[in-house]
Amino acid sequence: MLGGGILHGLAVTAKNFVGSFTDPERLVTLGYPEERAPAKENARQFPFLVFDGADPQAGLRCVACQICEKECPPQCILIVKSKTKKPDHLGKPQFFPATFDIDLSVCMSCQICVEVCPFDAIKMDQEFELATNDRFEGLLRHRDQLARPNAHFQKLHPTDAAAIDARRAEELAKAAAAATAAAAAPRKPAPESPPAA
Amino acid sequence: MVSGIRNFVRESLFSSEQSHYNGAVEQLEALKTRLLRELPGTRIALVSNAAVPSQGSLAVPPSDARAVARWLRDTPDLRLDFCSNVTGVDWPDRDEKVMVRRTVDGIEKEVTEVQHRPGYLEVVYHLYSVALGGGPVILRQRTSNRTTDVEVASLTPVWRSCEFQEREVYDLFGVRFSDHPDLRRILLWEGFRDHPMRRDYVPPDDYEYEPTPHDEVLERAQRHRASQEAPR
Amino acid sequence: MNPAAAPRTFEVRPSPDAADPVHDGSLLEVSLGPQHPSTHGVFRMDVVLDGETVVKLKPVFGYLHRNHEKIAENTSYLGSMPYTDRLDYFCSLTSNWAYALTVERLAGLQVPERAEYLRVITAELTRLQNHAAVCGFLLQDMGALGTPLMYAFRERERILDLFESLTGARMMCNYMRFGGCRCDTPPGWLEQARSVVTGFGAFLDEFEALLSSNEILLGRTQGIGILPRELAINAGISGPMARASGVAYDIRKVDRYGIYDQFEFRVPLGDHGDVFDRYMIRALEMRESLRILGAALQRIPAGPVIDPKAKLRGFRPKPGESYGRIESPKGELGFYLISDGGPNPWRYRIRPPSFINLTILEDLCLGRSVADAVVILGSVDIVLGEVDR
Amino acid sequence: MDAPDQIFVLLKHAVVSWFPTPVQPWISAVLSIGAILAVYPMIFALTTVIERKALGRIQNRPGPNRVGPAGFLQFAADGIKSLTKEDIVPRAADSVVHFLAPLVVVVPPLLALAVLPVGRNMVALDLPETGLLFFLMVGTAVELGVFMAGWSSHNKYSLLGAMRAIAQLLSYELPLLLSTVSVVMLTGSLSLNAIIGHQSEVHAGVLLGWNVFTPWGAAGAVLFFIAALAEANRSPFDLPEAESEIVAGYFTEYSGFKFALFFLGEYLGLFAVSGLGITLFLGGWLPPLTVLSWVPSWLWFFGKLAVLMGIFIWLRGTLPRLRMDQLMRFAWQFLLPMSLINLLVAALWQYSTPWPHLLRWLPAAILFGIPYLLYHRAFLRQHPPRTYRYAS
Repeated sequence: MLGGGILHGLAVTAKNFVGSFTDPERLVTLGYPEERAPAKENARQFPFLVFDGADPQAGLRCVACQICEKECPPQCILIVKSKTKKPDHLGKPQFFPATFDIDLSVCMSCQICVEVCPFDAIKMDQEFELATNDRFEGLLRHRDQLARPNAHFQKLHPTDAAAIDARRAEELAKAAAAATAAAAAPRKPAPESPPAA
Repeated sequence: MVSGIRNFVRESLFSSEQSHYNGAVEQLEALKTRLLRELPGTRIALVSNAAVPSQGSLAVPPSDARAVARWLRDTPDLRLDFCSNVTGVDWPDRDEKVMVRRTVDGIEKEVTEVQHRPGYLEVVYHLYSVALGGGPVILRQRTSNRTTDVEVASLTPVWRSCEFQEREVYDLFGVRFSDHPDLRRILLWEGFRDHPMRRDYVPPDDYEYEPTPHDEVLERAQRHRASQEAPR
Repeated sequence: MNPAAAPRTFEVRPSPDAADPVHDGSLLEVSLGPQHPSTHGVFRMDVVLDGETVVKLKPVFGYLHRNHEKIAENTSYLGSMPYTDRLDYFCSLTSNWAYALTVERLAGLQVPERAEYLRVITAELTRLQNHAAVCGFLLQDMGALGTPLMYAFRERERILDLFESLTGARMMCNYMRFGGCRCDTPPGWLEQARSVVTGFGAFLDEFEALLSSNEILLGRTQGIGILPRELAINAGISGPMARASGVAYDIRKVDRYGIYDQFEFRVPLGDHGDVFDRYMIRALEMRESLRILGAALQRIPAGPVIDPKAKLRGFRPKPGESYGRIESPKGELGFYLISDGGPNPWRYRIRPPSFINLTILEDLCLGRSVADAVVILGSVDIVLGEVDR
Repeated sequence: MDAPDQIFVLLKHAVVSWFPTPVQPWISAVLSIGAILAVYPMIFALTTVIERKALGRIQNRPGPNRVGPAGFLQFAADGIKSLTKEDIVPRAADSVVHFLAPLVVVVPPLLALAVLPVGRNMVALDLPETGLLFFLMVGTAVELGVFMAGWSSHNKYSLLGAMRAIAQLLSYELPLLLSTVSVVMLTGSLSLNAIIGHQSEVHAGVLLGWNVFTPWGAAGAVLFFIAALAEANRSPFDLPEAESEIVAGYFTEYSGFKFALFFLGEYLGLFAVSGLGITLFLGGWLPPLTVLSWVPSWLWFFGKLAVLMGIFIWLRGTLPRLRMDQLMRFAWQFLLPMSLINLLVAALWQYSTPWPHLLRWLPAAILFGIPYLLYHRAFLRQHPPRTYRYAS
C-alpha cells in the first residue's frame, strides 16, 4: 500500500534505535581516547629501526646499505653511511648509518622499506598518534628517535619476530661453528680486527 | 606447488565462443589485409608487441583514422563498439644504434651506425566489442613530430568515450585532436603552459620551501626562493 | 542513430554580452563545488539553471590532480603499487590487482592458486564495502541524513577490520605483488571473513527493507537520469552503471581473469538505466559477491601465496606493452604499461572507470533539477582520487 | 489535588499580588512573557541534544556524549561556540535586511506560542474570539524572514533556498488551514480554550473526546502534521535548506549567533505548530483517560509535545528528501483534496449524530478509502514493481 515502504523503513530504524542500546553488534563505535580497537599484528603505521641488546647505537641492525632509501616510493628516507665500521651480531664489521632520517610527513606507510630490507633492520611501528605543533622538525625522525629495541618489535609482531629471531640465532650458531672450525684449523695470519665504531 | 600456478600468457583473455577476434598475431595480420581491401587507399602498419604477443596493434595515419574506426565499429563481425582506453605516449627524439649493411672499402659488411630517430607523439586506442565479446584491437595514431605537427584525428565522433580521454591526452601530452567537440584542458587549468606528461617536461620549482631530507629537493627549493628574493 | 555521430558543441565561456541569458539574469549560473557537501570530494559542476532546471552542466575536475602517471614513470614498478591504493581509495585492493595483473602479463609471471583465491576474496570484499557505501552515499545525497550511510559504514568497518588484519592497513592496503600477494592470511582470518560474509546478508536484507520500497526513494530515483543502452556502450560506460542500462558486460565474465571462471555467479541487468536501477544493480551485485565469497572461502587451497621466482627488487620486464583490466567496483579499471626494459615503466596509464563514467553526466542531467543532478552524480559513483589522478 | 496542576498559576498570582494594583497587569504580562522566553528556548536546547542523541542511536552511534553528564550539556557548548564565532556578513549582502532576517524568523513563533494553552488556566495571552486566527496569521510572517534572509545574502544558494521556501510555505499553508477548519466547524469557536473544552466530554466513562478519536479528527491530524512538518522545514520536507543540494539554503551566508537564531526560530516554529496540533486534535492539556486526570495538565501538554518531537526525529532519521516538484504535487494533488474531503467528512459527522457509532464511521471510510486507493493505483502506474534479469 502507498506509504507501506515508509512504514517499513520506520520499523527498521526503530529496530536499530533499540538495538543500539541492547545489541553490542549494532553499536560498533568506540569512544576513542579511552577505548581502543585491539591492535592487529599486521597493522602498520610508520617505520622504526630495530636494535639488539640494550645500546641503540651498538645494537642497530641497519648496515646503511641504502636499499630502502632507493626503493622508498615517496623518497622519505635519508641515509648517510658512516665512515667507520662496527661489528654486527655475527661480529662481522659493517657500516652503520651516521644519519638515518625518515620524514613522517612524507611517509605513506607502504611497508616497502620493510620488505626490501635484507637485514630485518627496519620494521613497522603501530604508533599513530604523531600530532605535533611542528610540522617540519617534529615529523622528521632521526636515527636515535627511530631506534627501538627488539623487544618492542617482539611485542608488536610476535610471529614475525619469532621467525626472525630464530633465523638470526641460527646464523649466529653457524658463524660460531665456523669460527671454532677456523680456530681448530691451522692458524693463518688473521686480518686486523676492525675497530668498533 | 607447480600445479597450482597458472599461466597468464597462455590464457588468451577471451574465451567467448562468439568472439571473432582474439588478438592472435595471425588474426591481426588478417584484420590488416581485410582493412586494406575494404578501405582501399588507407595506410596501415602492424606494430608487434614482444611482451604480450596477443596485444599487437595497428598504426593508422590520422587522415585515415576516422574511416578505419568507423569501419571497425560498424563491421558486423567485429562490432568494436566499446572504446575502452585512450592514451598518449611520448616518444622523444633519440639516437639509436642500428646494424646496417654498408660497403666499406669495397667489402659489404654489417656495421653499427648511430641513427637519429625523430620523436613523435602517439595516441593509443584500446577497442573492445561489447556485442560480440572480442578485443582488444589496439589502434595507434602518430604525429609526425613533437613540436609543430601535433594534430591527429579525434575519434570522439565515433566513440563518445574518447571525449574526456582525448581532452586528457591534449592536456597532458599536447596532442591536438581535429574535430573534437570541446578540446579544452581537463585536469590542469586553462592557462597552464606546458604538457607535463612529455618526457622532457621540466617541473616548476615554485613550490613552498620545506625542509626535506633530500638535498636536491631542498637545494632546488632554496634556489627558487633565492631567485624570488633577489630582485627585491 | 548513433548518439555520438552528431558532436555536441558548446562555448567554452560565454562572453558577457546583453543577449547572453546568463548575463541578463534570466538564467542562473551556479558553481556546484568544489566545496559542496555532495560532490564527493573536490568535484565541480558548472551548472546553468533555468529556475531549478539544469540547462547546461559542465563537469570540472583536476583539483586533486597529482599526475600519478608521471610519478609512476619515475618510480620502479614496485614503487607504484602503494600509489595505486590512492587512486580509488575506497577500493585499493582492486586497484592493486589491476596493476599486478598488467605487470604479470607484461612480464609473464605466474600466480599461485592460493594467491588467486586471496585476490578474489579481497576483491569481492572490496566490492561489498564499496557498493554498500555508495548506496549509502546516494541516499545521503537524497537527504536521508546519513542513516543508510551509517548502516553501510557499520558493515564496512567489519570488512575494513578484515583488511587491516590481513594487509596491515584499512584502506591503503598495498597487498598484491607481482606474482601473488604479499603475505598469507593470519591465523583465524578465514573464519572471521566467513562470519563477516554471513552477517552481511542480514545487513543487505535490512538495508533493502529500509529503502528499496520507500515511496520517496522510488519517486526520487525512478525515471531519473536515464542512460540508454547504446549511449552507455558508445560512451565507454562500464561497471554497474552500464549494467543498469542493460549492457551485459562484466569483465569477470568476459575476460575471466584470475580464477573467476571457477565461480558460479550471475550478472544482474537493469532495463531502465535510471538511478534506481543503478542502486538496485549494486544491491544485487552484492548478493552475487556473497555467493562468490562463500565459495572462495570454502574452497581456498593451501599453498604459497607468491610465485617464488617473482623478484621484488630489480624488476625489469622485457620491452613491450600490455593492457590489463579488471572489473573494479566502479567499472572497468585498466592499466596500460609500456616497458622499455628499464626498471621504470616507460608509459604508465590508468583507465579510470569513474573518470570515463562522468562523460555522460551532462546528458543525464539536462532538463532535470539541481536535486536530481546531485542524485545522478551520486549514482555514477565517482571517487576523485581516481578521476583526477 | 489542584496544587501540582495549578502550581505555576498560583505562583504567578502570588508574585503579582505583591505589587500594587495599578501595575499588576504589567507584572502579569512580564511574567507570562518571561515564562515563554525561558521555557521554549530551554526546550529547544534540550531538543537539540536529544535529537542528536536519538539520531545517533538510530544510526548506531552514541551521539554527543562528551560535554556534561552523558553529553546533555552539548547545547551549552554549541551556544557558547555560536556566540563566540565571528559573525560574517558578505560584502555584497544588504546588511540591514541581512541583520533583520533572523529576528523576523524568531519573533513570530514566540508570538504564536503566547496564545497556546499549555495547561489548565495556563495561557499567556487568551484571545477568546481569535486565538486560532492570530496563531495562523503570525505564523505566516516567518515566510517574510526566510525570504529576507535568502534575498539579502546575495548568494545563489540562498536565493534558490528562499525560492524553495516561499513556494513550499505558501503551498502548505492551505492544507494546514483547511485541516484546522474542520475543528473550527465542529467546535464553533476560534478560541483555543474553547476547542480544548470541546474535547473534554467523556465517552464510555473513561475515554475523553479528543478530536483525533473521530474520523475527521484522525485524518485531519495526519494531514495537519504532514503540513506542519513542511511548514517547519523538517525532513522529509527540508528542501529550503537541503544540505546535499543547496548547501544550507537561505541561511548559507549566516554564521555565529545569527545562524543559531535561525536554528532557534525553526525549532520554535516546530513547537508552535506542534502545540497547535496538540490543541486542535490531541486534546491540548487533557489526559486521554479520566483515571489519569491526577497528572498535572501542563505535564500532559509537554508530554505530548515530547512524543511528537520523538516522532519527528524518527521520521528525520528515516526518510530521504522529496524533490521540489514532488513536494508541490504532494501539497496540491494529495493534501489539498484530502483536506477538502475531510471538511465533507466533518460535516457528515456533525449531521449524523443520532446514527449508531459504526454507521457514522462508514462514510468517512469510504470517502477516504476511495481516493487513497486511486492514489495508490496512480503511484503504482508511475512506479510499477521492477524485476531484474540476469545475463545469460
